[in-house]
Amino acid sequence: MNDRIKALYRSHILVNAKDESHQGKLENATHVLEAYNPMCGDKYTLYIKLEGDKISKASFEGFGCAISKASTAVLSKQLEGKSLKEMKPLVEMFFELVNEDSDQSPESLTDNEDLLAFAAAREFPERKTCATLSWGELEKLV
Amino acid sequence: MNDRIKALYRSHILVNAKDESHQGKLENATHVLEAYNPMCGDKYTLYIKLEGDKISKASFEGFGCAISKASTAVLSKQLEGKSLKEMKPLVEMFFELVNEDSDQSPESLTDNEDLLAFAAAREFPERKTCATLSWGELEKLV
Amino acid sequence: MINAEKLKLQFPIFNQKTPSGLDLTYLDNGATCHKPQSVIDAISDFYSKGYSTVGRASYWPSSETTVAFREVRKLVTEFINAPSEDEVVFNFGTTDGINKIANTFLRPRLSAGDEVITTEMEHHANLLPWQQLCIEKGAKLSILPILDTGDLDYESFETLLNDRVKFVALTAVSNALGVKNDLKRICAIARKKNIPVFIDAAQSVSHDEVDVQDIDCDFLVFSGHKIYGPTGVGVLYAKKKWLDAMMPLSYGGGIVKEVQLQESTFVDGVARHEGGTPNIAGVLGLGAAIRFVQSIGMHEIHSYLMDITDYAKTKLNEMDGIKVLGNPVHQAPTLSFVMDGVHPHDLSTFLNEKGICIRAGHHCAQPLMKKLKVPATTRMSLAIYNTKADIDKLIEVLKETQAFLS
Amino acid sequence: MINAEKLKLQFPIFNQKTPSGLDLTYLDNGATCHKPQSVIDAISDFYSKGYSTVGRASYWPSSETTVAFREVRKLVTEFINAPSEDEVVFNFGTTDGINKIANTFLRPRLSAGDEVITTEMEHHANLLPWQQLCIEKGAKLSILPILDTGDLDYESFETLLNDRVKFVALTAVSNALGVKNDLKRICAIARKKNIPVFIDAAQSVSHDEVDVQDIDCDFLVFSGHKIYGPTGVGVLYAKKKWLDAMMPLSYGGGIVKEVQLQESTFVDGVARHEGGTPNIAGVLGLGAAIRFVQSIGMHEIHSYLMDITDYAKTKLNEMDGIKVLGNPVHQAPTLSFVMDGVHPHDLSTFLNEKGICIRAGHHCAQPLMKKLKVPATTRMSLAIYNTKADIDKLIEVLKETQAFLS
Ligand SMILES: Cc1ncc(COP(=O)(O)O)c(C=O)c1O
Ligand SMILES: Cc1ncc(COP(=O)(O)O)c(C=O)c1O
Repeated sequence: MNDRIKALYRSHILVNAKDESHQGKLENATHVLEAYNPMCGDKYTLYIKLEGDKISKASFEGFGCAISKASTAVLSKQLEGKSLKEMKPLVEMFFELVNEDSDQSPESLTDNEDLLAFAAAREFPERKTCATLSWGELEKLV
Repeated sequence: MNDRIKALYRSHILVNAKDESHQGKLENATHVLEAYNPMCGDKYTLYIKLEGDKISKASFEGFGCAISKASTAVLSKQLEGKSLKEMKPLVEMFFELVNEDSDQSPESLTDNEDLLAFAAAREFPERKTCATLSWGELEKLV
Repeated sequence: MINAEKLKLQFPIFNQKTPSGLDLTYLDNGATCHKPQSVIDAISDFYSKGYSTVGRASYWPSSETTVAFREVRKLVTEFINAPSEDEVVFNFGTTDGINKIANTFLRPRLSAGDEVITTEMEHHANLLPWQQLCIEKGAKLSILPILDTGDLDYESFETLLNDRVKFVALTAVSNALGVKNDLKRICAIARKKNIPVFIDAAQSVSHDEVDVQDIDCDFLVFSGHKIYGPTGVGVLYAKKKWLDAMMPLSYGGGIVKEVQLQESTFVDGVARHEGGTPNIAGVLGLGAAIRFVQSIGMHEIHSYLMDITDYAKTKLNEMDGIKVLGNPVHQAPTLSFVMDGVHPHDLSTFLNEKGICIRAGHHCAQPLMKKLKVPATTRMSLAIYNTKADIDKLIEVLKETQAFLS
Repeated sequence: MINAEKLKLQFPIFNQKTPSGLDLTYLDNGATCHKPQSVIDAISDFYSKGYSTVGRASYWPSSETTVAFREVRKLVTEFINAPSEDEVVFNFGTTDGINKIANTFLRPRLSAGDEVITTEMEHHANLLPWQQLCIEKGAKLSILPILDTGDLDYESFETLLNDRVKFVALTAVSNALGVKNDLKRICAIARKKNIPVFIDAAQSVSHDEVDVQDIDCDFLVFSGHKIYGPTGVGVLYAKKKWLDAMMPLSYGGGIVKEVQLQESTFVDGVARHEGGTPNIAGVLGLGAAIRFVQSIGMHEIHSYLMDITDYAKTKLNEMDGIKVLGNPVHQAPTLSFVMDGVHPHDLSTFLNEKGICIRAGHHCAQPLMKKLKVPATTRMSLAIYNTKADIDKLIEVLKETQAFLS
């Protein structure tokens, strides 16, 4: 793990895990996804509100480690304003970002530091499931 | 295995395995023992005729490898003229003779070459069961 | 008195740095222990100098392997004080042993309406086989609860032990909390009703004397890899009357008297239960591991580990925002704790970054986690190469992490 | 073309004399094969440099072990041409795999009156589990007979395969006679009736390509130790639909979604079936063994072994008083023979005295021995370090023994 990513992990992941701006139940959601990791008990509910083909709002509830929480928070933010179709390449990129077998450098995949921080998961195969918990659920939808 | 025992094994065991003097069924036997080694299929029936407390006659039928056959033949010969009580120390000695963990040298146990030849089994743990097949059945009796 | 720094030299893994250039501080011995050179050598010497199958061939090196294999059985027999070598079966691990006893011993003896007792602190390996068998049979699984200290609620045991109970299974030591159970007490109570007791000794065998006659259990299992030995090998002790009464634990080569196409008869003794080629290298490696433990002395190991466990418990309790879970009468060298406001997985990731191997999770004891009302804990578990310096390092990094994360 | 003398240098066991000062001539590869240095090193390097448990911990070296373990799964997947890594389960050996499929797959699917087909040439490991399950369930075990050549009586198979048949189990190669079976033919016939077929590949995996898609079998198992790998490790291939439909093969850690005291849910995929700590060192050693085989090439291995097997068969047939048993259409590198007037056990003892490791006995195939009307045979089975010189030595000592014994 290069030092920059290490630093990003330490800063961005912790910040995003504590960010409450996208937490909470969305009453009029059009899609509700359940993300659960039986191995560690992390559990999130992801609420998505689709208006036309754009997501007007997304939020989540639940508990888990900093990595899964941050990745769910970042995902919620990323969802807003995009169509499900637009999310597809983003989800794929995210999986590539955390894939330790990837031959693409994290920096060549994105320059969004919120996302880039998760490249640290390449070093922690066991934490990869934390990073992709909610993204994996979304993948089934897009 | 010292060379003398090796030689004895090669000579005495083969001779005794081919010796037919004690082979055959004994019609008026007082004791009939079945010795069977499921691992290799060797199977012998041992006939003993007790008159008073002395064994007047012993013989065997069956098939198997040279070692089990020779040891059964030698046993039959040894039985004749002895009481069951007298056989007990002999059986114990025989087990000691083939016991690879024994701290007694074969020569210190017996000078009967027919018996001594079986000390070769100390070198072949797997063949020990051949050597003791019939002796083990007799042991239950004495 | 044990000199852990010196003992550590016998473990090659510690004679190197981690890939990040750190010293390895290994505190996950409850999961698996590292191997001394003598165990590694036993395995490679076997493969290099005298490899062969065991028990069935009359040539060198098989004759030699057969003798060496038998010697390990003798060693294990003495090590657990089994009455005879005929009660010590080699298999592939604790999980394997438990599943086999469930399949072969308990399945044909359990009917609808019967009961099986296990405890609230079991590792999944000692819960699921009994639970699933009870579901299959329409039997009831009774759970012996734990008290707030983590200790078993022994008083309840007599109440649970009614006439429908056919089997009792419990662990010697909780892998999650380090609670050490009073096995003799449980066995004595069950003995009065002639109910067989099964002991999962996976977590006790490396640091506590196992004496199956003193415990008076019917079955006991452990894994080689948790006592400085190889992976893929385990020991099952069972009373001879059960071994002889059971069908073979595994059907395969070496267990038969006579096989016909439609029926077969099986040999007696342990051979009956060791069908197929055993993990021969694993058994020989286990022998080396037990010799290693004996060369130090179980009594010395036990008091050394109790000493550093006490030290760790005191240090953890002194920290603000750290809570050690459970406070049993007898503590094994395993401690679970939680840090206020920090998820165990995040905590362990930070500790791992400093070369500290420590485990976060439910420790395969989900029902216990539910009882404790935590999703997971962070667990340290000690072995003879650990020192107070390891614990000091842990405490230091815990403090750093706390400052950083909360 | 294989240079066996050169390959032999990679096997440390052959770089020494036997305790009696003889060269080791190892012809019991059907029982187990020796290990090349690369396999021995894979094991000791793992224990010395990066030992840890697999899959559950987030620290180095566990992260590295998890990756290496997964790589072996990938390697095995390619090696047997399984459609996906999700169909390759690690266990402890062939016997273990067969027993688990009998217990977990077939037991709940078999009722009184049902039928299971196996063959007359099976190793006890691939007979007893099905036989005993049939007895337990009141089902019928049908036996596919062999012809005088040793080949399966394929014509009878279609007759046996009635609507009550729920399962077919057969070996790829007879361990006693070296008969190679036409697995595709059997599977194609069974497929028409949707009956699952189980293949015991213990005797074929080291010298014959295994392609589970081409064979189109439902299950296939083999042991690591028979393909130059470690003891105590095995592979179970099963079609994904079966793996997902079956209850876990072994209940333990790592297989659960959620555990409650009275019920549990299990994960999908291979993790579902690998409860408990696997033989991690064994799996890594198996990886090294498969890489070793691949470095030579299965095709090359196969033709080399066929070549020296033909040579051996010719030489044995040329001898008076020696009878090679069976004369199948496809011969694997295993030959059983008998010598007139000499019991196989005596023969092998004399051969062993000259440093020749060869096996006498029923080869865990008592029903086959009965069919052949012999109590036992002497068996030679070849591996890649064997040469024509080994066979010449065998023939020479056979002649000496014959002169001496008969
Ligand atoms: C055809 C066959 N099946 C099964 C087995 C059993 O293999 P293992 O002893 O490795 O479990 C063997 C080996 O002896 C065999 O030759
Ligand atoms: C108490 C207890 N039981 C059983 C097991 C399972 O042991 P293994 O994985 O070696 O089969 C473990 C180890 O994780 C344990 O701690």
